[in-house]
Amino acid sequence: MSEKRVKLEVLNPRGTIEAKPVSAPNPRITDLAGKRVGLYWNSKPGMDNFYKVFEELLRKRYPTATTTLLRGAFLIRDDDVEAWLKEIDTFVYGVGD
Amino acid sequence: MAGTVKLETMGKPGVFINCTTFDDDAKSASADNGMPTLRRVKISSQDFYKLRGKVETIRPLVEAVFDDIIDALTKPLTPEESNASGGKYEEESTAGVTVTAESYPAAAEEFNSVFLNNRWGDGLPLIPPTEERVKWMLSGTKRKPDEVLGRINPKQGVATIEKIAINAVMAGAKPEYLPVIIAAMEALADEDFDDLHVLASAGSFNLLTVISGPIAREIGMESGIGFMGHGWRANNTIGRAIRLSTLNIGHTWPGKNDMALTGRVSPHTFFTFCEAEDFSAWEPYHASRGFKADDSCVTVGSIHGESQLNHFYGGMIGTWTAEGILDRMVEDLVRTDRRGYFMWGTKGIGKYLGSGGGAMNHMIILFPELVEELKKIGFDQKGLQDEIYKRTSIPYDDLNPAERKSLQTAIELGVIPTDRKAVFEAALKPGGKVPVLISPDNLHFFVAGGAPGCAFSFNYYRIPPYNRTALMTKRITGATLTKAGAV
Amino acid sequence: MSEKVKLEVLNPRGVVEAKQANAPAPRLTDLAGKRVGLYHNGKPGLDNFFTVFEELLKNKYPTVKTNLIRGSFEITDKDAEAWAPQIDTFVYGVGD
Amino acid sequence: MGKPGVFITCDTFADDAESASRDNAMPGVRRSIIKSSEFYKLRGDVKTIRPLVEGVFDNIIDAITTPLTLDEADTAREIKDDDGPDEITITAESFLAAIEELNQQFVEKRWSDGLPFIPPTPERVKWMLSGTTRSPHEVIGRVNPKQGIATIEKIAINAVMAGARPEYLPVIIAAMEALTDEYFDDLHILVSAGSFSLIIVVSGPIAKELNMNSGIGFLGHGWRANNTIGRAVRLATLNIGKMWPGANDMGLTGRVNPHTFYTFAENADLSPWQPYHAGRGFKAKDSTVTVATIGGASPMQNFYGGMIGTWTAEGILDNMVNDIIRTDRGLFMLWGVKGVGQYPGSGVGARNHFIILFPELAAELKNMGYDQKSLQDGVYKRTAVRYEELSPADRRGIQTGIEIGVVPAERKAVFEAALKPGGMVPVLISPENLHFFVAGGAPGCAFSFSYFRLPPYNRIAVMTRLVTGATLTRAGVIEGKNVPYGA
Repeated sequence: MSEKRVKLEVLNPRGTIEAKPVSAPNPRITDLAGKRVGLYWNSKPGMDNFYKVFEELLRKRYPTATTTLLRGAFLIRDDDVEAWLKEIDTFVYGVGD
Repeated sequence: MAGTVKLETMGKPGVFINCTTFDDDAKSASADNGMPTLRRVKISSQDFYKLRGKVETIRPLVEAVFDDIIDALTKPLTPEESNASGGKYEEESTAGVTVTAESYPAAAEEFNSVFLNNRWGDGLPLIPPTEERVKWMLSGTKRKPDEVLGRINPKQGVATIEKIAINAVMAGAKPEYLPVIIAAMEALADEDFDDLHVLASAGSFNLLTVISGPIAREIGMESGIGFMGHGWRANNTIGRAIRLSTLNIGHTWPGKNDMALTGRVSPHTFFTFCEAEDFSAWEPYHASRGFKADDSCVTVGSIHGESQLNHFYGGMIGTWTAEGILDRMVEDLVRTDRRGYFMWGTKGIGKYLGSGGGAMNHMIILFPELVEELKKIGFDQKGLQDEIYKRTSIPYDDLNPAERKSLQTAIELGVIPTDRKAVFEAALKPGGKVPVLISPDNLHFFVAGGAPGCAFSFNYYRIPPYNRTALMTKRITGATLTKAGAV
Repeated sequence: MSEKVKLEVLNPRGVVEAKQANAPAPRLTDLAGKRVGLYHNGKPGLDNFFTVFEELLKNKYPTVKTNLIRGSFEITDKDAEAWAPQIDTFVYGVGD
Repeated sequence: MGKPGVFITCDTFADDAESASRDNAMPGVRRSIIKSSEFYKLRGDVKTIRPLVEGVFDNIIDAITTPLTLDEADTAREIKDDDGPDEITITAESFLAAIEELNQQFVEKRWSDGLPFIPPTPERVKWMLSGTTRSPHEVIGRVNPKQGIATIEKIAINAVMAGARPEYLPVIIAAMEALTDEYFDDLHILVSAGSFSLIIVVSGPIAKELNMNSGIGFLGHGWRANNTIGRAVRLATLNIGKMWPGANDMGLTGRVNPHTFYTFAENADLSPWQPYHAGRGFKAKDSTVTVATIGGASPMQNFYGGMIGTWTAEGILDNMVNDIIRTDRGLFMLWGVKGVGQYPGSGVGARNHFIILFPELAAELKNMGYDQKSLQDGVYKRTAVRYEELSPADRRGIQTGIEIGVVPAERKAVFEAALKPGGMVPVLISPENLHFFVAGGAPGCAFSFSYFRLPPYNRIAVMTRLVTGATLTRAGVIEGKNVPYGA
């Protein structure tokens, strides 16, 4: 075993990522009764069918809950957000791929 | 993911649904967007992509995750979730790496496997970026190592001259190539350039990087026979330096948050070559784009994935005429772009109107002999743009109602920019001729190849999904080892 | 100056067996009355090339006879055996 | 055969011609050079080509009439391709300065592919050879165009340069065994102007042991095994066969995936079917490598899947059938052509199709009752064309194809029966010309490549070889004779 150990020191090629102020999700709604549930669909096929079944199951469990479906861009656009915000108490956003 | 975080920050509790294949991607994106403990529910990719076609087929899948969704909306946040500010975003070590072994070659092997296991490599051998090598690489530019060019998606990593130099060493580049690599990264890091779509989208989109102007010859780039292939240290390592810089500065990895399903063609070097300036009868590409003819520039453009290489022939099998190749170019453009009319008027899939659909940019590679012939029949770049633009227009009367409506909306929405409104309003009348290109400037000609040569083209959305543009030319500056680019 | 580092590597090139060189056939001193074979592999353009060449050849050597055949990139053995007896010399073009 | 002649070539191919005359052991062949840039333009018409011929006429006559010089007539000397000593030594002040010097020297000598490589030191080569039981001096064949001798040691040297690991060596050797097989046409893919490429597909258990990637991004960067196995084949062919872009590798645009070809593994875990080779004369549990030449610059025919649109197996199958009919329907008339090379029908006519199916699609096809064999038969039948639709030229093409043996004897009866009113004429010579590989993740895409069934310069251009002699993996340890199977 040759005694001479060879040392190779290399620099880190990774871009530094500035620490971002981390924020917490909102407190949850304990009961969906009477609440307005927003369903956001980012136009990827299949989510419309997903939500049809979801709405059905939601009404079975929370008869007084209402739903509003919004179809939009992959990332919800600012103008859509402003408009939609007033009509919902909570939301489901999909599909992330 | 940014959308969900936006709604949360505006006071609405929500849940993000993603497929299992994209779980790492979603987890990393929630951290990228500053909300690492955002609530998510997974559905199996295998099932979703198969069953999503009809309501009845997707029912069992929804039933299986229904309770998780309800819990995500109703079960109170846990302490970790609420004081997320303390939440540790998986920090990667920013230190260098030291490897010891009994011989240098063994150390090089160890270095290569450590870097690849960290997902800092690209699968092929890397040159170890020691301090000495990085200093050697930085000798190729006057610009300061800590200068920030901008941010690279998806993790908005900070692109500095030094980080680019480190990745350029790893790629096997030489100091005189660094100013070219820097200019390409300036385009990708530009605040208006959509690097997210090309670096992360499922469609395996790719990058075309064309160097024009005198620097190409000075650093030994190849533009003749085999110019897009192997064997050319400058072409290949400049392309690879861009590959490594984007994946290391932007923190992407295939299957994690670079979701290119098949993987890109020419993945290690993208398509990186230079114009055949010595044989071209025209001025360099950038001269028609607001730069001086004797500047040296880099043009970076996102292009469609694997099979978008449309061939217009030339080569040696058949005889060719300039008119014949021009005809085929017009036919091909009408065939591909006519289909996009109905998308012109939609708001688009991203932030900007018309994003990710509708009208296209075309990047067309012409071989020197063809350009000589085109010049003989009276065409310079501008003239050829206008000729093709005119010849690819469609008679108004051939448009169906949906197409007419879409073009009308495109004018109202502003997808058709104001300086082009009058042209389209005039065309959208009986007897009018409606262009398939928003403007002749959406035709980009690059002269490359040997004799015999082939003509072919790439295309991509004029307005990309997540930003304003995906085709940009930057001037090369700060060069120390070449006359060109020493500006 | 730090002590030198020696890097010894093996040659990746394949060995190409030495081949005995063959000499081309002796030339004809004069083409008068000779049979000149013209061969091309069908790639476009060479037919036109040979049409003009034949014309120039006949101006210079009125008594020469030409024998044009078309075949694959590398003339097949069959074609070569059939053609060789009919020619005294040949011009072989492939256009690429 | 005793006939004095002259070889006419274009200047682009002057080096190629000079090198080829040495390859064919007649360095003194008289050559007459015409200018490429003129020939390819002017050749279309007798009138336009006249000045070119007049320019070179005297040169041709001299080549035939002036006596041979002593040098040209000298047969005593040997043609020895002098490629320098067996060992190359470089000294520099630091290891990495030596690496830089080595990289620059090798690429200038045209011994590398433009990207950085691992120095093939004796120790590294011994390390690489530890991956096989086969002796370093074993000759497995010759590589075109210079018929260089492919030994296990030379392959190992190039595998080290490529960045491969010893456990990959048996797979690299098997790929080279296919390429150097006496019936495989390696000449066309390695040197043709059409920039042809290779798929290199690993099937069976060895792929997982080498942790090859066959999921999301499987064709792209980031996978050491996939990328370095492909690159080892690239370096071994260019160094053993001695070709260089623009000199005697005339790929005009340069190949897509130039450094690694398309090298990937079947997704054995997710595939519901047996490995590709099970239906081709190998046992299911074997490990094999399938090497096939594929079309040039725009290879990939996309049948969709992915996530943007919903997909059904029937829909993708329809796309596949329509694509095969569209590309192959027009080739009937070429079946009877003598062909570009020695063998009837070489380099024209009927094709092989290499179709990549993603695991979910294969699962759906299995649910519909398909396995590879029945899918071959199904697509073969659905791509047949009604006899009445054939033109006289089509019918004549098939007829002559049968007579000159382009349609092999065992398929004669099928075509003779089909060539009658009411008959259905297959566009594929046999169902075996459909090659299905299962690869990709979820979601995945289906796409295909294709190439001539009969290549220009030899009998076959697709071959599967058994992986043997492995020492570091359980799979691939089978000793003894290989069972090559060329479709």
